[in-house]
Amino acid sequence: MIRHVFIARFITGHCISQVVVNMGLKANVVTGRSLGQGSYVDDKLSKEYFEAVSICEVNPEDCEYLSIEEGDRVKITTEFGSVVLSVKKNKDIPSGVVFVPMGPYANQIIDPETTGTGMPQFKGIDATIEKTDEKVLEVNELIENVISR
Amino acid sequence: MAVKLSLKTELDVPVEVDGIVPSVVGGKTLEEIQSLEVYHGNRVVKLGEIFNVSLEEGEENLLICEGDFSKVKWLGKGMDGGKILVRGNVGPHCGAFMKGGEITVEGHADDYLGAEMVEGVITVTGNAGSYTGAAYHGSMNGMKGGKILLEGNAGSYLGEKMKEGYIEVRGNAGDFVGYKMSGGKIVILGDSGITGAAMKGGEITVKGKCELPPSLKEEDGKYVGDILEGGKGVVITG
Amino acid sequence: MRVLYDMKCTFCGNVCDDILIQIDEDGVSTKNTCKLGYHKFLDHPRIEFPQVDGQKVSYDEAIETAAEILVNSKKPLLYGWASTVNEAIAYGVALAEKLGGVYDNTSSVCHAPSTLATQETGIPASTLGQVKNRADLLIFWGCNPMSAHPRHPTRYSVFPRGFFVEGRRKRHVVVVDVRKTRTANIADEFIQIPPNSDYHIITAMRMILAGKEDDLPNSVAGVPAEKLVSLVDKMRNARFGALLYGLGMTQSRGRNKNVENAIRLVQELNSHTRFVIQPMRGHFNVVGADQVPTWEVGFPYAIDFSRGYARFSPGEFSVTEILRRKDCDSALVVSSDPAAHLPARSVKHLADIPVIQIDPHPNLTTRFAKVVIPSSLVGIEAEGTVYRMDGIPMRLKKFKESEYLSDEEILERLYHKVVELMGA
Amino acid sequence: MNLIIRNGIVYDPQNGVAGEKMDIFIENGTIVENLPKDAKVIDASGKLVVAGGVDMHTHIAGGKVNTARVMRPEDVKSGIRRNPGFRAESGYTVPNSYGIGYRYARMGYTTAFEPANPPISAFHTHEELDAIPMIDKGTFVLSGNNWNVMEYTKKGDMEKLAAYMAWLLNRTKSYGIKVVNPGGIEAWAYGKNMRGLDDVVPYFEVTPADIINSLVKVNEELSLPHPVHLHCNNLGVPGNFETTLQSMKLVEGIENKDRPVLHVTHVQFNSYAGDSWKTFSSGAEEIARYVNKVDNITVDMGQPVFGSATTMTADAPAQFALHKLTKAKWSNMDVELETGAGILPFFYSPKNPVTAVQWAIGLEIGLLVNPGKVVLTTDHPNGGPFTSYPYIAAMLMSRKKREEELARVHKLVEKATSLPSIEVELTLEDVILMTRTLPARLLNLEKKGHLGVGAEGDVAIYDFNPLEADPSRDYGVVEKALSSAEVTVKGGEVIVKDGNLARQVYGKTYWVNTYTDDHWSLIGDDVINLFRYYSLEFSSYGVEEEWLKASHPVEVS
Repeated sequence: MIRHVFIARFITGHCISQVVVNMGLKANVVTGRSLGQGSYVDDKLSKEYFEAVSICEVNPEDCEYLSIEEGDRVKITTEFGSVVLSVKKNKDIPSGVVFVPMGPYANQIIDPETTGTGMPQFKGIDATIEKTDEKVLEVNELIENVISR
Repeated sequence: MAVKLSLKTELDVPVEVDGIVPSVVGGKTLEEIQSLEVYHGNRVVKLGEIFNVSLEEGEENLLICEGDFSKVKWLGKGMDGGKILVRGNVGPHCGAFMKGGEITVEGHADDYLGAEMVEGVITVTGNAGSYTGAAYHGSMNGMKGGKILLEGNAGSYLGEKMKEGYIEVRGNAGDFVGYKMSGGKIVILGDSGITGAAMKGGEITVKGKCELPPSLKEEDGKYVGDILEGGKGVVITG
Repeated sequence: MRVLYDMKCTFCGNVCDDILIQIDEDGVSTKNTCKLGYHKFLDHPRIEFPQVDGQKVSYDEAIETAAEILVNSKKPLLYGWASTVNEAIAYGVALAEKLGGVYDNTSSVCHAPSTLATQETGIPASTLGQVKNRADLLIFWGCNPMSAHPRHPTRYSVFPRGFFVEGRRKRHVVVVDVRKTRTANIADEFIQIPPNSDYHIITAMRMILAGKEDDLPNSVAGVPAEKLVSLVDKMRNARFGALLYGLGMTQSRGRNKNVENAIRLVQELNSHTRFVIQPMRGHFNVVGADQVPTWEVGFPYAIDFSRGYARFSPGEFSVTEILRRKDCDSALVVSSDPAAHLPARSVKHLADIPVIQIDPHPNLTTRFAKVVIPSSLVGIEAEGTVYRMDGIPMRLKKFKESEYLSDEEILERLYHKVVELMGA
Repeated sequence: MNLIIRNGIVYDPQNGVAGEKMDIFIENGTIVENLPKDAKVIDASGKLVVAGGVDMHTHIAGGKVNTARVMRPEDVKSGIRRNPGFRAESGYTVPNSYGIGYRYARMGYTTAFEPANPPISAFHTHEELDAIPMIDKGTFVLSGNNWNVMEYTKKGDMEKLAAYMAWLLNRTKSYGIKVVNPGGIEAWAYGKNMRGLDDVVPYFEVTPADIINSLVKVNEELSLPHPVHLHCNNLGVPGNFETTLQSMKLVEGIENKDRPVLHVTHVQFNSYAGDSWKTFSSGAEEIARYVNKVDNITVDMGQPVFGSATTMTADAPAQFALHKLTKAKWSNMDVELETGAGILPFFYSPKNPVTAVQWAIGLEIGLLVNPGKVVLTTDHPNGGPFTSYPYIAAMLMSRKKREEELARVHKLVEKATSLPSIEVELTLEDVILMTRTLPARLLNLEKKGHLGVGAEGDVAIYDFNPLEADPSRDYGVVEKALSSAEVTVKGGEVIVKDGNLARQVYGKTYWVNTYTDDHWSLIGDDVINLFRYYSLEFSSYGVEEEWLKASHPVEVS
């Protein structure tokens, strides 16, 4: 039954259940605006902007599964790149989904190919999330990394 | 005599070569071909400024493109006969509005391969981008005839608004295969993303896995729809 | 002390026009703003002087260098525009046409899929006051105004007292999203959907509306069909409904097709009741950045002028794609920060080509821009026209003098310099 | 620059000149009696010389026009022209602003009025008008569904209504009062429409007849230069000619010695008989008979031309009905407290019975209504683009041309209209009257539409000799010549030469300034009160004169 295949694909492939991959969690990344991101967008080299956009919001159950606490660091990896972020617990984020505020950090893991539409897929990106000891780069370091690639 | 083009240097901004088709270059002298005009960004340049042009033994009306043509756009646009052989990748709009003849790409093609083509055959040994055989924004119909054969994968919007013709993909296809398609046939040997949405007619066969919108209705082991469009399209799976 | 009433906020597409500004020896303070607007009117670091290769130069020198870069380019990209005024945008479009370059604005990474959807099927919309006065059903789909347009709910949609709707209690508010947003917290109903399922769910809703619910499976993308049946019933039975949607639709799988499907749903609902659909547009003048080029040259974004006339192709001429493809050889960036807001690989090419930046504030693009030209702040130090998210024109006033030229003045000078170098 | 246009064959109906060989002198932008100094001479020997064309109903600016451009990339992709030294143009039914100005100029037109200005977004209309080069412009303010208008109408307070309209014209920098489907757009907020002149508008409890009556009254009270510009109820509905007649009869007995009191626009769309699309036929004869009988009403054709069109109107419910009928893509814009809009593409096919009959009805109107009472329009781009005017002129002047066209249209035209049997052939003078003199008189632009002393130096020269070419027989030559003026002069400057753009100029924007502080003292409180229900502050509303590129207020005492 093909219809079941399609429903199942959403259920298993995308988000609902937790799939362990190399000690990490298969997750779906959604980027978007946040009040903090918007408030400091005219002051991108500030500490406040850094704090607003270098984070990810994760469901507490998923945090428990990954043995991470608020403020710990995780590495999110997609086909297109990886980025290290600080964790914020948020029970309003469903399990299997990770929210990253729009900005330079989120953009490390976004596909620049747009399937001919001009619009990158900024939301609903298959990714893995794992605990890491690597540090979160400063905004400047991050952009230098991109430039010198 | 066949005409052979290869890039003199790596391109910074793309070159648009609409107008450089076999029926135009065929029978011309080397000098005449070199002095044909193409667009290099906002400059109009002579073909010979960008490409090494040579005449070789070979079929009449054969245009050989040697090397990486991925920054060459509109190759074979509206061509009405003859042959183009690309030994390498090719840029967007290759074979768009094609009316006849053959294009073979021994490499990858980009977006809008064979978009709104009417007749002729396009073969690609690698992958193609999005909008293969599709309609341009605002157009009523995509591909109206002819054949597109992809040995690799296709991007999204494969055969969007396709009216007639045949597309075969040996690999996988992206989302919205046959979106608003009204006729013709698409065959995908691998997997595809969302398939048959807003379909009005025509037939799509997917040998691998595919994802159907809820608006296709199962009838005798096939899927018919899109029922929201009163569509009579058919999707055959497995 | 000076008190200014009815000033306009230049943060989001709301363009709230009831801001009170008080100027005294301590500086500027504001009333009626949201958190975003509050920050907008604070002092932020400024680009202090025009620069070429990091060296201080005069405006004229910077503009001349910029003009030379652009004139010598085979495909310059002129990008940004959503955070400046129409008058500046018009010069930008004229400049792009004159140069044979590419014009794109930030909508290409925002609501451009809505434009693609509109090209296919049109869009039945309304001004915000129609929503305020009449809407008894509001559906926020993939948008979070409480964080992105904080005063939208209070001024235009959820809370205000409208002529035919007495206020919050008379409106039913539904939020459809993948996560429980701050907006979901003020809604009557939250419908959680999995990421990337919008297209199928809207298709299912259209089937329900068309009386084809029997053809639906029990659940669609994990959402029980009965939940969707109940939602569609509410929509059909609303007196006046509004579907307000955001980047949840345009930036996820399906993109423009999600929007097209949603527009079709709303078009079909109009056979049953009145319903409108409205994109929640981000920057305060992203609508102007689409509208000005549309009347000037025929298309809203992703426009190439290399042939001497406008061609539209988002897969080639949108900022993300033209940079990913390494197709442009210089860039003029106006009131925008592509280095922060584009996928890393596109940013890489931008860093590799000469970039001219016009902006009041240093940002990540400044880090590699060859020419940096400071501008005054529109709506604070400079005047001009902007279009609110629903297309209503608003005229910005200035209330502070500035030593900096406005975007309009800089672009006017740049345009004339380019004409001088190229000849008429 | 001073000009002498030498030896042209001049047609100037207003001044009783018909085919006389004359010289026209222009000094400092104005037509003068005597040879000006240092004048440049244009040799117009054997060529038609007329005043610049005046289009008094053409959708060329504002939100709905731009929405149409956004939703029709297929249209924008057509009509491309590079124009070295000028801006590029594009589009067929919805050209870009430059294309609009250039095409009018090339056709020998120098003035065009946008007939649908939604007050709340008036500045958008003006931004687009300002972007159009070459021609003079103006706009009419949409008023037939405005809450204040309906409220004052309900109360019968004509004094306040007059004050409000004076204020609204001023705030929106508009030139006249436009009424579209009175009450019907307000009803559209409930998914309804007004079907008869006595239907009652929800909540406001006024009728379309009330709204028309009161706006005509205040239009006279304010002595506005233009009559009330009415788009009747029931547009596009079979049988609607009766509603149109009833609307016209509302102004029986109301007279103004300088101009008509009511202009019924694109009347073709409102001249339908029958009671369904199956019995669809023409009601044009009835309409023409009535208009010819009275002297306080004029009309314009709204002629459809075969091919692509983009329908755009404030009549949002009519547009939704069209969307349901054709399934074409459809945009709508409800404009709070004021009006609405609907936009969708349309195709007039000669083979389609309905569109063929529409085409024939437009021509019946053009032929049967006395030429002094009907203006040549397509309701651009509703019936097709304004660039079709020469084609329409040729059809009006040549029965032979009509017969050629009739041979390819659906045969329902023979049954449902009288067009095949109409023998009337308009003269060139009639056509000049319908495209210059009459529209200028209806706009009360004294210096427009003629070539008398004191008129603006707006002149078109067409490359054919009207004393030799007979439009009835040589319609091809005449149509071709009218399509591309050899020379267009605007305000004394040559803007088109040899059919090509010669110089880019920007025209004025006319608007009516009749508003005084006394008006405000009457209505200020009401207006401010209603602003609680607008989504913007009172101070954000309206257009200041200094925002316009070339404001030209017309004072009315």
